[in-house]
Amino acid sequence: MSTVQVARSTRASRIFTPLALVVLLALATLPYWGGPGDMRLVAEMAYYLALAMLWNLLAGYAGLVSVGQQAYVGLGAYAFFYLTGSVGMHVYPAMALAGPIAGLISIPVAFAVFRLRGHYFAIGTWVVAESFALGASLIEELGAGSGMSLTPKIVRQVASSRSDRETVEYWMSLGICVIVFAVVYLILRSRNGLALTAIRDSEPASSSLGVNVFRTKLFIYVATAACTGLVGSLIFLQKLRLSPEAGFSINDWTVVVIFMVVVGGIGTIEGPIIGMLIYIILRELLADFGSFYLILMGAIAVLIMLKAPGGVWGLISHRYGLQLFPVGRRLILDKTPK
Amino acid sequence: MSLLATHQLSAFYGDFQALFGIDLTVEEGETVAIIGANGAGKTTCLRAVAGALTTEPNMIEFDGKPIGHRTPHDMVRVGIAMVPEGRRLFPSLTVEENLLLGAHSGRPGPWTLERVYGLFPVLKDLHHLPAPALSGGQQQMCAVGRALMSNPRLLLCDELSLGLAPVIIQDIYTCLEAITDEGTTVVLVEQDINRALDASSRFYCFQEGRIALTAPTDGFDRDKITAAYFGL
Amino acid sequence: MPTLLQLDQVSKSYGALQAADQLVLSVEEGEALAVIGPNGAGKSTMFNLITGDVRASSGTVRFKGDDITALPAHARARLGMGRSYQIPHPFANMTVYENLLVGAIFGGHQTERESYESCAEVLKITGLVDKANVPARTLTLLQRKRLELARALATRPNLLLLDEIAGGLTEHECAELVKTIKAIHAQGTTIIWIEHIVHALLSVASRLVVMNFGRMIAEGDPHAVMNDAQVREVYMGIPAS
Amino acid sequence: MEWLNVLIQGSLLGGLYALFAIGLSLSFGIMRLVNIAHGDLIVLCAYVALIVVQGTGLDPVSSLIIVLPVMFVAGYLLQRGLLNFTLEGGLLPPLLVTFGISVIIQNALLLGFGAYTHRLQQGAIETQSLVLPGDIAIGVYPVIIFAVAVLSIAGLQLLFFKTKIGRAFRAASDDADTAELMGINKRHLFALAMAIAMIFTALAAVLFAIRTNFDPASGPTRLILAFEAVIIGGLGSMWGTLIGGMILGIAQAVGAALSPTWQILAGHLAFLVILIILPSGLFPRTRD
Repeated sequence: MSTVQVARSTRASRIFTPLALVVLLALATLPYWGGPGDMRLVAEMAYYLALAMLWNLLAGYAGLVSVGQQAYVGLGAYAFFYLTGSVGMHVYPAMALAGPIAGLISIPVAFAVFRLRGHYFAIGTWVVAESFALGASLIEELGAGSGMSLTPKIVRQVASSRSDRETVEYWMSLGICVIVFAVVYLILRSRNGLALTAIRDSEPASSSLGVNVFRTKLFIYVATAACTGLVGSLIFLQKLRLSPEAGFSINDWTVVVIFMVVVGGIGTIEGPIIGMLIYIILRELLADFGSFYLILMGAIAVLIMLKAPGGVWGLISHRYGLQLFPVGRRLILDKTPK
Repeated sequence: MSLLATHQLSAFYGDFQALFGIDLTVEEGETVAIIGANGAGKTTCLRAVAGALTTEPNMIEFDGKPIGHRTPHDMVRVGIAMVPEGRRLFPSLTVEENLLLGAHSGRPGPWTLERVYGLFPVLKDLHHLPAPALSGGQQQMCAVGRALMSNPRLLLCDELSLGLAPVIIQDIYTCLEAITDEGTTVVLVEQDINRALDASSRFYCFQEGRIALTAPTDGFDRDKITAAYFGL
Repeated sequence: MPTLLQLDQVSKSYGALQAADQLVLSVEEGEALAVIGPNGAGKSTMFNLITGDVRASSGTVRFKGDDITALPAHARARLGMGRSYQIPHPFANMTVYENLLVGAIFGGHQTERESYESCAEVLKITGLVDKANVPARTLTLLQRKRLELARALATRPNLLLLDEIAGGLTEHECAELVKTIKAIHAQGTTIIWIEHIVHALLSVASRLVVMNFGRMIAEGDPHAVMNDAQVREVYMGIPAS
Repeated sequence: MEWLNVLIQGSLLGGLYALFAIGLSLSFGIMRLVNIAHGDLIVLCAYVALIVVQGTGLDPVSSLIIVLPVMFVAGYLLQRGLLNFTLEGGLLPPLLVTFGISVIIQNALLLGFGAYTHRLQQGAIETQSLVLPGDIAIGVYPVIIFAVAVLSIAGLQLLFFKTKIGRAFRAASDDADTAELMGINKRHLFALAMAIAMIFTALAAVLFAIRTNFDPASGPTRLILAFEAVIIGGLGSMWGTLIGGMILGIAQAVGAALSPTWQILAGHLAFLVILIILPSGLFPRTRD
């Protein structure tokens, strides 16, 4: 009988987890009580949240500040369109392959961009993404500059009626968001997550304790790319049309995502959720003023970075000591009362 | 009135407190040594006086005025110059440019390029070389010369002997004497205790961010300090 | 006793600066070796060359008989080297226990569950039990130094390299630390210890190395070395008379 | 002869890229500030020039009399009032704050001017060309841009190596904290550096806007081109930036000669290849 134990939950998390499940359940039943507009909005929130969690894992935990994650959104989408359209594969296996394909391509990319440090890394990833976009616009098989569309035949594989299709795609968005959340959360709670947090705090000390820094970062980069590719295939299944500019858009798939993470709180699990909500609320409230919400978002990001680098969640958790998704561990020795 | 006085000087690096209520005074024209083990707070104290760490205005008084809140470049303007630990010359500047940079604030006074070259003739011969091409001892001379170019009333020297051969250290301390003879006040941080005590008239021994011992140098039993310092 | 660590003509230069110059050193299993020298003498550089934080410009490093000169730091840690840094590098946003866990899992080849007991043991030895669940960023300098030691111990090293972990300790704390290190040594861990507090060193070490300008200038029985005129001059600035 | 033509056209194009890059290289080199908004600042300068041209009836080049001082002051205020506060605390703050500024500028221009493309008209000089032996036609205007780039860099070299403020820039670039201990006011110096960077940014902007159409979304592409020139060249010297720009221009010209659609991609690929082989560029800073 061991006298030493380790606890991984907190009181807040034990209260919050059932609450989160209830919200999720409510969202899952949305098709039965909400309109198509609500579904579209929540689906968008779901895939943006997935992208935000992935970028947060990459930049906030692994210290890989990439501004080129749109590369994998585009690659996943192109893989999906090519497999369904040109190869004739069914929608679901094609979608299942889109992620691994993006992940596979990210491996040689990683070996190139990992030679770059800090700012150079950020710019390097951007140039890689631009190169993919330009490359896509040169390849005839991918529709060159004008891009590709999903044919009605392919779309009907999801469901034959439009409303059924929207429902299925809504559930897919929700499902993929939950999957990405689970992947990120499990990685962070695993030994890789432990290594990652250690690397973020001190690379030399991590190495001196036996952590393989390069391999850990590579693992995160590739895992993130694969999940991003999967999300990309889902996004463009809903959009039905894919072009190089749309698929590899830095503004849509990276800038907005970075803002969500930074405003919410980089390097926390809760941050991307809050940041995504703030972004969507701002956008919906200011919908009548064109792109004004983006100016406001930019200003908020600047302000947050200067005044509260921990983001909104940083402010909350600092004040109330909350942790809703604990990745930490508490050692309980028999002699030490908790 | 003392030229420099600190009043309950405390300093922090983030959450970590490095100095706890230091009270020291330095009279005009004096040479004072600060000695102590690694991590005792000697360098921190110098950096605080040089303005590189934020402190309360009243914690540091120079020439009767509170200056604890000032920025480093302001400190140079009022007459405090620093020879930083490890020399910290600007590698992409030549020797002469390094010296001229010391005069950036434009403080008037006796020290000019010619006088610094007079003090360290070897620098004149090497004036066009980039700073990293110099030997350790020459770099240290250049760092001292650079600080002098701002015509300081108070010169802060951090570990002048660091990584230098004994005969070179001797040379540099001989030059330091020439500088103090001009009336420049000097605060020395050294781990070479004997060197520090030879050059100073008073010393402060730091321990864990506090002053453990202070006394005039003359007639003080050095073996006692050595014993206290090393625990031999 | 078999040789655990061997440096053969190991040098490291940064441009014109020779940080380590033809180091030759052999450490037996179970030995306790002390290293002293002025600031900037190359002591930490020697540690970095041993642990792989810095790669040698020339020469070979052998550990347990194998040439490890080309191995990266994490691979050397997994072979059984643990080190502390002179300037503590805590994982500031992790708890003290999690700091140890990194060492136990990656350097010590344990599963998380296996490591519970040994981490708890290390916390006890190093006096950090009360701090087990606080973030490392809240520790004082002293506690950070203990954490450096604790984390290195968590990897269950054969060779423990300590870089100035006693600096700034009071007399009493220093005595406690010496006791701890003696106990670790008694369990068979080989130790190399850099420190300025000579009496602490001498109560543990059976051999002393003095460094200056990247070179080893003396080596041997601690008391004999400390009475060496050159060492007294270089280290304490006491002129040879 | 066709390839010689490609080489010349590419090199001349590189002059424009080097001009784009000067401001970025200054802020990167002196204060380690990666300015993601640099491309949008170029576009902003072009719009300021457009307003001046429309408001005063001056031709674009003459409008610089007003645009340059305005942007000088704007650069000083931007650095002193905002960017200086991002310089402590690692990679993220400068990156994200300038990202924020980039988005603000882009969308403010979009709200103010719409998504239409604009161009500044300088007149006949835009279309004049010289014919060299071998039937190589060189546009007069690209030659002027290249000359401006060379003169700009030469002027900056003079500033850096012959003046007191230049010496201070180089010292701060080596080690800003020690420079402060030597009496240099870092915040003022950095603000001056950004002000000077904005002068060259405005110069590049007007020359670019006479040559090419611009719209509120033109910034990011200019940013990438500028970055590529800086990074290929390395941070060791300003001339490196010019060479970086020329390499980029030549790579693009070669790509365009193969197929017009390859122009930009060829530049990116050249950049990536050079970066993988030489991560610190052709002329790296000796110490960083």
